[in-house]
Amino acid sequence: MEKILRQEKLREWVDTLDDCEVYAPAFADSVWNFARVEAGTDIDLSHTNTIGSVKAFTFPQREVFFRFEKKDGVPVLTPTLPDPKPTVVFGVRPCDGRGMPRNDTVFNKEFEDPYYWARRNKLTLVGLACNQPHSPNCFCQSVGGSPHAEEGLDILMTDLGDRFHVKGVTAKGVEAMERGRDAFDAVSDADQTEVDKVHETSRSYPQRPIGDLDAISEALRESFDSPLWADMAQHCIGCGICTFLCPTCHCFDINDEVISPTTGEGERVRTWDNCQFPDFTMHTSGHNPRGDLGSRLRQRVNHKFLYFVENHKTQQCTGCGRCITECPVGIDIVAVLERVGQS
Amino acid sequence: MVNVEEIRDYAAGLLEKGEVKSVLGFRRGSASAFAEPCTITNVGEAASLVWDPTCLNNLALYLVKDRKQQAVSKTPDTRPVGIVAKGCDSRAIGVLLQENYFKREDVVVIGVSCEGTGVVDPRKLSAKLKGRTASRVTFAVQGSTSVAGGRTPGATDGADGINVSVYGDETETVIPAREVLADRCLECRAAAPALNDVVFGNTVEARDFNEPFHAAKEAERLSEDERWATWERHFDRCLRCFACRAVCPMCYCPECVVDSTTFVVTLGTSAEEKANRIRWCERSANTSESAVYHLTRAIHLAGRCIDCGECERVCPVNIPLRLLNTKLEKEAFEMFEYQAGHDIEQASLLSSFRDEDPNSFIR
Amino acid sequence: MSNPSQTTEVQDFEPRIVAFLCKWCSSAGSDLAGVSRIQYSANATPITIPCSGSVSPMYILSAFNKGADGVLISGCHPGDCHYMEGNYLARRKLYLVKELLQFIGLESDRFRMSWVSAAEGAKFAEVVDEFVEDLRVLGPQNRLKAER
Amino acid sequence: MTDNIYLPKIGRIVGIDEETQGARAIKTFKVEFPNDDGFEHDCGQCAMLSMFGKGESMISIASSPLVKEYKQFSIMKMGRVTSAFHAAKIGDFIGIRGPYGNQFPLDDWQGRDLVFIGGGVGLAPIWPVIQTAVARREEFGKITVFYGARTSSDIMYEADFERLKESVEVQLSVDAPEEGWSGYTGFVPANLMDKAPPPDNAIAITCGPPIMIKFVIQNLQALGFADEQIYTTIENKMKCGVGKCGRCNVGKDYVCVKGPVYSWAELKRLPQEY
Amino acid sequence: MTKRTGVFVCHCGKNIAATVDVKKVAQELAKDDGVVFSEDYVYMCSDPGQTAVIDAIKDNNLNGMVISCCSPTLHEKTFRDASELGDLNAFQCEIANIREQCAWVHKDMEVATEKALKITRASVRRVQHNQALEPIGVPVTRRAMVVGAGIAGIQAALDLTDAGLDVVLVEKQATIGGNMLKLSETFPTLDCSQCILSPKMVSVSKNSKITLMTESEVESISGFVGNFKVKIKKKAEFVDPELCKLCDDCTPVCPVAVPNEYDVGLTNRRAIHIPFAQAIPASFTLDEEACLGLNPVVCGKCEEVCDVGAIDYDKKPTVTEEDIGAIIVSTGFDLYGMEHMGEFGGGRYPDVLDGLQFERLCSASGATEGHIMRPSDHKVPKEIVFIQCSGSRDPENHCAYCSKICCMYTAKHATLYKHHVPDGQAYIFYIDIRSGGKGYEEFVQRSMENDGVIYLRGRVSRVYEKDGKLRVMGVDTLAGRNVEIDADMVVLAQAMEPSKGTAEIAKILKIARDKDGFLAEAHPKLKPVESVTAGIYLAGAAQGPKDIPETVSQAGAAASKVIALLSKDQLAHSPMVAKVRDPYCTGCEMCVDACPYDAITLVDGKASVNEVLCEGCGSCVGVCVRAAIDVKNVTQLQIHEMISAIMA
Repeated sequence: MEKILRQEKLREWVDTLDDCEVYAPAFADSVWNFARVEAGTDIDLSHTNTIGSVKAFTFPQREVFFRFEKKDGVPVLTPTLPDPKPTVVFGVRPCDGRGMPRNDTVFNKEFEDPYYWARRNKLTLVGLACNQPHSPNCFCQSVGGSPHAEEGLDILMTDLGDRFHVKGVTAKGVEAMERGRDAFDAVSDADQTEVDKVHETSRSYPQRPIGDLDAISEALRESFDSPLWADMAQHCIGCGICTFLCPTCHCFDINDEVISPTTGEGERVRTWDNCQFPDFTMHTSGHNPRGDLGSRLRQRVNHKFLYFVENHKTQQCTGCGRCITECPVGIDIVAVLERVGQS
Repeated sequence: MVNVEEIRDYAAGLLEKGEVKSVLGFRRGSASAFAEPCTITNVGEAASLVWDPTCLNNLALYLVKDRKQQAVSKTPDTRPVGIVAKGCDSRAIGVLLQENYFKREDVVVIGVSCEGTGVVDPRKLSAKLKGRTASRVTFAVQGSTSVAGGRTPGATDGADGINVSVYGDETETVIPAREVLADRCLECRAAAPALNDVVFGNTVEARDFNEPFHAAKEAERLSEDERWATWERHFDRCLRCFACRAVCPMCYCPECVVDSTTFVVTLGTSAEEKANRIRWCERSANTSESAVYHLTRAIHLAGRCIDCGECERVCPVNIPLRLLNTKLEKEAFEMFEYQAGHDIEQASLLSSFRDEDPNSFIR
Repeated sequence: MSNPSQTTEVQDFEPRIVAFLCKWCSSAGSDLAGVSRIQYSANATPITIPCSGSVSPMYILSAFNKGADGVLISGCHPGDCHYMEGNYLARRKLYLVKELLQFIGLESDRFRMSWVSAAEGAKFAEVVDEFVEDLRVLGPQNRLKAER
Repeated sequence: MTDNIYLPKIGRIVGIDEETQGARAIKTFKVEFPNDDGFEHDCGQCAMLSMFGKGESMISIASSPLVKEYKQFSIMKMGRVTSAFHAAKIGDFIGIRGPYGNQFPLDDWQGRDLVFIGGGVGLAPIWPVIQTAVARREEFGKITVFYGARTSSDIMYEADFERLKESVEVQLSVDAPEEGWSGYTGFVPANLMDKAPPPDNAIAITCGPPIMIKFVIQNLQALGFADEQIYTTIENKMKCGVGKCGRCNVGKDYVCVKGPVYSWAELKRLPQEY
Repeated sequence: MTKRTGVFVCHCGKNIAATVDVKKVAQELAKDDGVVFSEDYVYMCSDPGQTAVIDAIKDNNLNGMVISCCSPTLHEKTFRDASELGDLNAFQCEIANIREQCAWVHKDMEVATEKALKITRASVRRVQHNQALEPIGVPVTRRAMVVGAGIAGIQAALDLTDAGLDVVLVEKQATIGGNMLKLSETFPTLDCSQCILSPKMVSVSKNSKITLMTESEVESISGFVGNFKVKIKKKAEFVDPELCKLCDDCTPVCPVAVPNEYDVGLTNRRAIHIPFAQAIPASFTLDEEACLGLNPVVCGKCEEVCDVGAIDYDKKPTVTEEDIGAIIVSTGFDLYGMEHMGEFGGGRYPDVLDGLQFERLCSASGATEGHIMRPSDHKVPKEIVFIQCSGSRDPENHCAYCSKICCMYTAKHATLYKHHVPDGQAYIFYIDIRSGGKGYEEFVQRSMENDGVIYLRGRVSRVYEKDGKLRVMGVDTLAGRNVEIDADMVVLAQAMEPSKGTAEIAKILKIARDKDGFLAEAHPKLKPVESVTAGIYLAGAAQGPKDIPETVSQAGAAASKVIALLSKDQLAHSPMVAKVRDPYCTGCEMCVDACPYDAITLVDGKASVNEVLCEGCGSCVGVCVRAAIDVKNVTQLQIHEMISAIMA
């Protein structure tokens, strides 16, 4: 389904989703981030990319698996599977959209993650194509995506100035459009031509090149023991920005949070974790298979461009560029790949 | 005015004479318009050094890293390290010396005076550009074009600006400096590095942009409930990526008391010690746990924070972390006449006292 | 998070206070209150520590995190410290802790410090009673309490 | 949707054996499922054990799959969770989920000689294989078990070894000379070289401290064992056990799913990240 | 290790059980992790109670014990000793105070029980992380210091040397002897004060084991029981006592006259002077404040006339450091200032005297050579009024306490007066007569019966000068009438207060004072001569008003405590000391700066604790941002566990 939505009708459409929690980008504290759209507030889709990725909607920073307590000395476990309202997220950039199926893979393969899926099944992603890259660090096209990629999105919107072109990609997306059908207009030939042109133009902007992805995987495989890694990580401070902001980083930790040591009450909680933290892989004995920053940088890059490819036949990275832009010390995954490729 | 060639020559000279094993400085990076840290080890690399209002990092962090590397290395290279240091960076080195983290002879401080200006706050710039990215950031002289490769002489008013080109829109705009300079620079009390082996640039006193502790004082002015509303929101937004801690040269503890991603485990560490590690707060990124983390960090930096503002700069969600630290530095200064990093011989703030310390708050 | 002063009934609310008492003065002072049979609120549970100077800011944050409505730290009067200067160190440190907690908007009445000598049993009782009354007005501490 | 993969089943400790003493003490726990919701497992698989309030730890299942009444775990006191296990007493409840990981391809080894080489607590992961092989004794050729400990009092499953001697060759060793010790004195790899089991038609299965494994494999190769004839298990820090939390990977493999059992031939193809 | 913790909850008869449901506390705790034994008992400190502790430990193989009872100051040692008998390390037994801090201060049973539960539970959590510790053996310096050389200090010093100990005797004044030196006769025997004191003073000067340091003050102290280091500052010794021949050529030439302390201001002395004729050390001394000669341009007369060259104006104060094992503080008393007694004309009329001044008037060595006469006109007073409780027993205006000796010395004064002025009349205003003591009551009776002293029960409201007389306006409550006496002299039995330097020495030595400023004993009944600081003992009137025999016996008692203490080869130092967690320490030295005992130094870049110097105060813990230091058995983990237990 393809429709035209005039700018001023956006709100009308959103209002038809009244049984849903609607999120859209908002500019606050000098950063764009997804925020709850309250009734009667404007939705501003002039955003660059949000600082946090859309992954938090299915993989929140804190997920309680279950509560535990002791009753008559016996542990009683109460699972806390989430039961969220249907959630619609507007303004999802295609790179984030492409992250979603990659995460789906992780949380589905071998063992299905019920917490992830409880949220995922209720989530509708309304994408917004990028008419031009908003950052010099965008490289979606270098990893097989595009500024108007539909993968992972339920709806793709394209900004045509005074109006949006809206395309229902999945059944879920179409259904969301159906609900607001009165807000939409039909797509004229001129509209179609303009959309195609906008898409074409958006693809024409230069992006950070990576080159042949297979060759990169091979180069990574070959350079596992290369001293390059230590060199490239020389200024890495080992923080978690790159992975926490990444739309496809999914590593987590599980901990017991005690509420009362006396009653034995507590919660088993999943939190985001980060391959850049030293204790991430450290054995209790103190032995650490990835004990230095170089090996941890390698893990991050290899995961995106080698291991994920080996396991799932596609790059995990979707080229959003957050890890580059937000790195406090200028570590640049594209430059890293370039150096590895040249070595 | 700082001529970057002088810095390059000096760095090259140190390396050439073998007085240092490396020089920590800034170079242009691939990731953004902002300079990135670099460690140069040979004369030829000196040419890549830059100096401009995008040299944000406090490189003293890498002195700490060097120290940690030496500690685990079987063949540590103990030669001194050269470091390009702004006023705040040199204070950081001062605190590290005060705390015996290394010795004065381990470091050659290539001081660079900010000449009464400062560095650009990327987040302020981003706010100006509503999230768009700057592709080029330089100092402008009275609205004219920038001086390539260097900074303008210290101006005496706030009229000078920052030239900014926005990515995707290559026209240059000039933004008044005071609107995009980092808060710490606006409030800076000592823009020239007092601790140094050489200083480039004029020792211009800190320019009167904002009074010291201006931002903290502003924050204090809010009502209690407003203050909590503000900080609750911030603590709630925290991702617990620990970038603030990772970037702080004073957060050099082998293991963080509050939320450790760096367990100190040796062969001699008993199971009991590991089992009994205190969890003052949980890893969950929620308000209460993040509050414990940030408050602990603030109190542990009391009298140690030298206001380089790195914690605030790196925060991906832009929590004004610097406020917590400057609040305490303000108290230290006003109530205890203590300034972090000013005297490497003094006993630190919390391990000293005066009879006339405030007492009236105690029942 | 709701505004506690609106949602609680002051009458039913029993504040929970963790009271860190130095062994030599304040704990002895509270002993004296006991010996003198001075009645005071039972809301403060004492933890005896060697000296107010041994208080780590972590204790305070931890107590609030675990749900304390108030934290009291009590030591010897200036000049009377059994360990000579521990209370001076405590005073400086806890001044900063107090300032910080106020800065982020924790209700200022929730953190309290007092000097109570071994001879001041009555003062100890007063300090506790006053604290309890002030906390009753504030209601439960939700700002730093762990959300578990 | 099927099971909640993160929700443990409740287990009850029904037996505790103190295997070794000291700072790194080892205790063996027998755990049964009071709610009759137990699971089957294969040799080499692991389970995620919980002490509620302390956390989880991945522990290899040390009992034979043929034993259905309980599962056995030998746990070295190392950190928070394992210390909690060491403080536990019979009747205490734990959490248990699994089984996780792959298994030793015992069926593929029919008719072959089996050489087990274990050291320290590393006996636990291969113990179920030994037990199963003994139970199916006629399916295999010669079975030899090498096992070494620091001292004779550090030998695990001491009583079981006595029984084992009836059907297989047992070669025990202690690291340092000891009065009254009749077995071999010296490290396990040296004992292996000393006894020099023939490689023909044999499979070697080894587990123990990393340094021991390294020399055992060197020595096995010197004895003529091919990489495909050598099996070992590896361990990494694990949290989820189900290939999602991202930390136990060795190259592309999450050890919790693809491991812990590897032939040396397979392991050589993976990077050294364990 | 499996935790096997035992809990006893004491009823303390009804003391605890009346407000705390002790059964419930014990039952609830029995459910806690690691608690394998939990019972209540009526009197834990009784013999069967202690036996129960021992049995519980043995029967249950306990590795931790909590006794929930009274304050640890009372029975911690009792139960730790019992634990040792049960083969449980003493330091693995902890006390939960549910009496003073709970049962006695609350009424509501439910509330008090809940709080008792929390207190006990916190102790359980703490003890579960206690380490077994052994006291640290510390070598002992067999040398004592006595501060203040009045009769208490002199007696203590001599007793100590009798036991073979070396003694440093520190006295602020130029001579030893203190207030007793100023007395004429002593009650109730009326023997001459100087006659009984002087021989002791001479013994001090001749005793080679005593290092006498007059005109000296304790400046600072460090260390701990058995091993104090004391810095003593001695004023500049302008007159060399070795050279001084006591020729008294110097005083006549001295142009400066100042009030004579020895005569309580009734006479003057020169800047260069000998405190009194039999001063010990026997030497002239130069009053630094009064002397003009310290600026030789102005004066230098005494140096000129001193043939032996004993005078040297260039002498500087000296500070010596002494190693001391134990200390006796006997800094004595001062009389409550006359200036406070405005209503009695104190400090205003020359013929209104305090007790010590009257002693000087009576004394043969005094200004009047033992003749009682009015300072104003040197006439013999024919009517004299003594006012007792002057400044004592008056909590509203003056001192709340009874100064204890005034009744006796006033009776003595009246008697002495009658002996000197047989035709005079002595009146004594009193509130009560307190004459407990051997021969005391008889002495008072004698003064009334034999010497005709008129005792008037009642207070004096005012004393004022009228026609050269002192009109005393009083009341005789027994007769129920007002009394007016025109007296020639009024003697106020001023209250005793701790001597001026007592507050300072208490601060320097870190020993407590009571609400009245007297040095505080560790326990009013059971430890009357011990201060709260180990190794520091108290003697004489600095601890509370007392007479000479009492002072001498307390001095002996303090000395015997010191002798007992220093008779050991080693002292046991508390093992609850700081311990550095090496891997976490970065050597920032914050703890070094914070430690009040200089117990921490940097060794190989890491903090290192001298366990003997460490007192376990935890100042280091409070400042270490890395949590790299802990006090054993009060670790941060334990505090954390206690907080959790309380908040759970």
